[in-house]
Amino acid sequence: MVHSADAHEPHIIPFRTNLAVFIALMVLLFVTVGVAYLDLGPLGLPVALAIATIKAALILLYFMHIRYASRLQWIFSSAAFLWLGIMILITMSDYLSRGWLNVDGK
Amino acid sequence: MWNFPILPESASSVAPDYDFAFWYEVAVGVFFTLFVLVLVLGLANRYRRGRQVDRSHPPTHSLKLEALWIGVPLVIAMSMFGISAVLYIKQFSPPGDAVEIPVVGKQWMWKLQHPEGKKEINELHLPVGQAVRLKMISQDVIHSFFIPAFRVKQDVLPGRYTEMWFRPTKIGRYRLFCTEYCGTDHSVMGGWVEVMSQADYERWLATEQAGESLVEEGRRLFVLNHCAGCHGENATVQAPRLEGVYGRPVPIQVGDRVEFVQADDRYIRDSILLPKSQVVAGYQPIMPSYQGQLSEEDLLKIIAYIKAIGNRPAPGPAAQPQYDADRGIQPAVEVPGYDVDKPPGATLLPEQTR
Amino acid sequence: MSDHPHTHPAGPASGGFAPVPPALSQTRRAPINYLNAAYSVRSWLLTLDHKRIGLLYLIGVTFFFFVGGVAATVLRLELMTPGGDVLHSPDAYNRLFTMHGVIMIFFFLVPAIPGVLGNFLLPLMIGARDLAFPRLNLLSWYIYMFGGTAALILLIFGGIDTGWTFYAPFSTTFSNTMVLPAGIAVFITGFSSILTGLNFIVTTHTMRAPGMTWGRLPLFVWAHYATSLIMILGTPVLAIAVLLIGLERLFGIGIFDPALGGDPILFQHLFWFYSHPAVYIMLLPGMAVVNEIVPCFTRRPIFGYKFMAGALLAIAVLGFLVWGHHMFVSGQSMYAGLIFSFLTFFVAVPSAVKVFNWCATMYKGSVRFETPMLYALGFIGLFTIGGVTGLMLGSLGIDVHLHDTYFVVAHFHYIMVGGSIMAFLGGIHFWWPKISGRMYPELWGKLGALVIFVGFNLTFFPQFLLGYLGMPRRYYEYPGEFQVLNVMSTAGASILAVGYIIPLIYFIDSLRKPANAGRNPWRATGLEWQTASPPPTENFAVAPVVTTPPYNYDPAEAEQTPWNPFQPEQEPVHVG
Amino acid sequence: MSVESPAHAAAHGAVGHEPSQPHGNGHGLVAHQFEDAPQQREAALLGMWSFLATEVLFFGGLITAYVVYRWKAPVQVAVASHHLNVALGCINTCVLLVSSFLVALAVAEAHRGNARKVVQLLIGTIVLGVAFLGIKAVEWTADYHEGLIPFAANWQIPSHDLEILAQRGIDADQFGLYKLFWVLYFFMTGLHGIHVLVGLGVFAVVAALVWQRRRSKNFANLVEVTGLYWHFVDIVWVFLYPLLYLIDRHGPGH
Repeated sequence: MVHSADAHEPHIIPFRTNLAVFIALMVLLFVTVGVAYLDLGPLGLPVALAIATIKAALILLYFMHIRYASRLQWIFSSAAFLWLGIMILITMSDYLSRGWLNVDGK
Repeated sequence: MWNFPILPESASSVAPDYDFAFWYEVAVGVFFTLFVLVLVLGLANRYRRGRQVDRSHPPTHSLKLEALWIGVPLVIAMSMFGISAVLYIKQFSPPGDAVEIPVVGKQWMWKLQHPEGKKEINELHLPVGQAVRLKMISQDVIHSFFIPAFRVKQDVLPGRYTEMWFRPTKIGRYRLFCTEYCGTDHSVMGGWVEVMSQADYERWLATEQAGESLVEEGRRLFVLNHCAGCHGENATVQAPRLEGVYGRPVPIQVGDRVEFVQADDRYIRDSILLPKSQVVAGYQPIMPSYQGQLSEEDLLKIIAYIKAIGNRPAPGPAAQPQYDADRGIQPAVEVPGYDVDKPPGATLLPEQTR
Repeated sequence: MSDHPHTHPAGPASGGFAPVPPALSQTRRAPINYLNAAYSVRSWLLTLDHKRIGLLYLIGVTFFFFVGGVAATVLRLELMTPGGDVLHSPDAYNRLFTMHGVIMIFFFLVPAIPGVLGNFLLPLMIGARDLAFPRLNLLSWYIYMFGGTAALILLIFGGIDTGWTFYAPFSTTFSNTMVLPAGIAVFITGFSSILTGLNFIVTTHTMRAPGMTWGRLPLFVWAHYATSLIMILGTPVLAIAVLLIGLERLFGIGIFDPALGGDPILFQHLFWFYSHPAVYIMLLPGMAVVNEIVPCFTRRPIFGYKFMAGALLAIAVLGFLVWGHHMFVSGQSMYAGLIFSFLTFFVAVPSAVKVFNWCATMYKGSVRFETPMLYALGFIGLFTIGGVTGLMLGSLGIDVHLHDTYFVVAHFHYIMVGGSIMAFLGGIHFWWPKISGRMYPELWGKLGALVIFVGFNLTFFPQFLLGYLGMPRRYYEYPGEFQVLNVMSTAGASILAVGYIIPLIYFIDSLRKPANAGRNPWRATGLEWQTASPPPTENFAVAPVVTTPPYNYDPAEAEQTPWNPFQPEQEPVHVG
Repeated sequence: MSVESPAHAAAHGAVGHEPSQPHGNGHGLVAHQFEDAPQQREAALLGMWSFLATEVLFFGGLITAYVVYRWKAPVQVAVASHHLNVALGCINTCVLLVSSFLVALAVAEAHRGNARKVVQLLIGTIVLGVAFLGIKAVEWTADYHEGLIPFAANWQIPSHDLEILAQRGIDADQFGLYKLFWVLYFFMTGLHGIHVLVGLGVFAVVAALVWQRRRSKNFANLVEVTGLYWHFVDIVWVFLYPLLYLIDRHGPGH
């Protein structure tokens, strides 16, 4: 029987950790709103996405116990985002490379 | 009844290359299938129950064998990929001398028109040996222009030009199909491509009532729809002259920067349907939109006309705005004409709506 | 539990068959099993037992197979003549081929093997009492049947004429058939596939019997694990694509309609992101069945177990990178086409590995040719033809001529009918004694397999030629020069139809006979063959502990032992 | 694979487990198909994670459409998105983050077994969820009055945007690209809103169940699994907010 360490004695996250993560999330929220009002030019989107990814990672690791959970849950959660990346990346490879050839429709 | 064809005719310049690649892949396929067949039947027969044969210590794994039948199929697969990729690039790289024929796909018919002006429905008469480049668009759903004898096919999309080329090499009558499901009469939306000798083709051109050529018809539409009123010679309204414009970069004002966009079919079609987008720098967006008034065929004719006057020398400087690197766009003023072909620092906008 | 390979536990029968623990005192009365545990309709419709849900799926799947089959027969009759002489209207034909496509794919091929054999056997093979979430399992059957009946009613009362691919802008603006209800039915049925996949993944991870390490899992379980990965990661994208088509029709907005600012190619990307992996959802369970049949009927451990398991996962993962090879001539850019074609050739390698490993499994085996083995050999042969023609369609230049012609129709029928359905029938024959406790008639079995094999090839091989000649697919009327090949195809289709009716008849007929097939007629080594057949509701009288590697057969010993699977077991063993 | 019946199993007789009655073993009830509680908990968590994977890809389809559309018409997206109220969006994000925080505390309390605190925290989460939907309703009615709902009858492109776009050399209703932003905006936030609504319903049921099982303390798994779902809904909004609301907010004319 495969038992992950976590399953025996579910890890209880202390209040302090939860609070610290929550505060970090709120700070990052105001950072991302603030950044949006700066003129970063083409960097605007990547920075916004980076901050959003950090916030998502915080929620995943602490609020969703991934940090203390078995490697299996770690793989399950990251696989979904990896597939989303595959879909967006390869679909965009079609749109970005249109018109390179000066042949309509190719 | 029994003289039905097994193999399609090979009647275009790319067909022999296609057939070579096709039969190579069929050969690989047949080889693998026979190999598996022989392997299975041989082993099954040799080791069937009841035969006295050595069955001691059956091997259950062998890295060498696994590497063999991963490596060999991969190498053969890459060769198939290489050959077919080269063929694909050849199938979609039109030569310079190709005659351009606009094709409009509409629910359940093909409308084609020769440069000389002759219009055809579901039929295409072509001189042998002359490369043809089809510029295709659909008025409703996705269709697909397919001529099996030429081994070429390209989906025809609504709202976007797609292109296909071939060079017929054999005189004859070849079938044309629509191969992207498009509704009720998808199966009858086809016809014929008639490849004739050059003489027959000219005789055919002459016999039918000699309609106006594509360019003349385009010019007639250009006048009929009051385009000439603004873009013509004695235009009172301040609009860019269209001589010498086709295929060259056109300066447009985007915010405070001036960018250049290639004046190709897409740009002209967009400018006719949605004139207030990508206006030429130095002009006001006053042109009315022709959305809904011009059919796809008329658009193609007007574009053909603008393309024809595209190689006329640029007109006198009077009507052209002067673009100067440091002083930016100047309104049209008496200044020697600027050189359309080599504008400084041309940054082409990405082809967004392609 | 040390892993000591090739031990031969003492026991009369060969093939690593352990002595049956004298668990149940088998009295004269028929032992309690999952079939005779309860007879009320309520006990069947509200069952949580994975075996009964497997049978419920079998009934639903068989029903939809024959509905789709009737549609196929009428299509082939229509195509016997160049003109429209059977249906007399292109609209009827368009609705019919769409019905054939939708029913066969969403309501037979995707749920068949995982729903019937996967549900029934997965817990048995890993030594569990049931799947991880039995209630979810029953829910997925109800969702499947609800979606199925909804689609059937809708197809009868108007049907849809967009083809199973729902391409925009035809499906969003130009088709005035019931596309929105059909989209909702497909959307709902998608959840049945998702929930089944979810159930299999969690069960495989958490509920394996002690000693059942990943290295000892039967390849059947590996294959269903890989299939479940695709079900989980692919089906939601089809759900959102079909939902957007429905919303477009409802609100008249244009995400995919170019006249309203959308892009039809975007729909094709979202659709094929699911639909290519979906063909592996239909194929991998077929490979699962063949992985079990071949070692049992060659009395030999499978060749290259690690590579076989790895190949299954590789197919599932790489399957997600290649969807663009359906769109080479659709206006997708040339560079994207190059990327997709390049990756498509990598997906072909694991399939080749599997075929060669199956062949190598016969080396030094003791091969016998009962019906399941005939179906497995049929699968290997026809799947190879399907695979190589798939390679041709995956190569850029060749696909330009062959795209959307009957070559494509022949290719995917070789994979689906020659592969998946052959494997499904082989699996039903192989595990019928375990499911029903009875054997099927062997001679009829072999006859049925032969008829199906001949009928299948006569139906679909001419279509390869039609494809190369350039006959497009989904054509109601076609030029006269294609008629002879179409007549051959229709002749083949009638033979195939007869071929499929034969197993239906003798399987139902076999239920009349007494359930005396015995615990393990094929002397197979799977855990499912260690328990009674039909198995008790809680699967194993005693929780099994696994000590030996999978497919622990020995061909030399198999030669000595008598082999008569069809001879009913004598009186049930009396133990005080 | 042969089976050796373990010695102890044979020793205490042959009768296997009674079918389908959950057998308790102290920590809480374990369904018949599981051996013990840790296995059941691991299965529940993996089950929810697999379901969340499907949700990621379900939203992923919409996000792919949004990415493609934003690449095709960046200027229209920027101009249209300036109609969205950043402040309300920010408040909404705070509301969801606080609710996520409460759920995290609820899960911790659930493992400690004090049902009263868990129920209080869950009720707090439900209140915040309703607040979130309330703010969304406020935003949408404002959009309705401005005529920005594409499938409503009173859809019209605000004149303010027409000038900005024309000034930037773009014809606002060029092929309806401007309108597409609002279509995608309402689809994404609508789908997210439905998931919030479903989350509230589930939390209400879970709170009732926790209160019902407060003595047997058999609710830790239940709360943890539903907590995972709620955190996922929060993560979706964490991505939606910058993608939809905060685009080129610095530019002129916003």
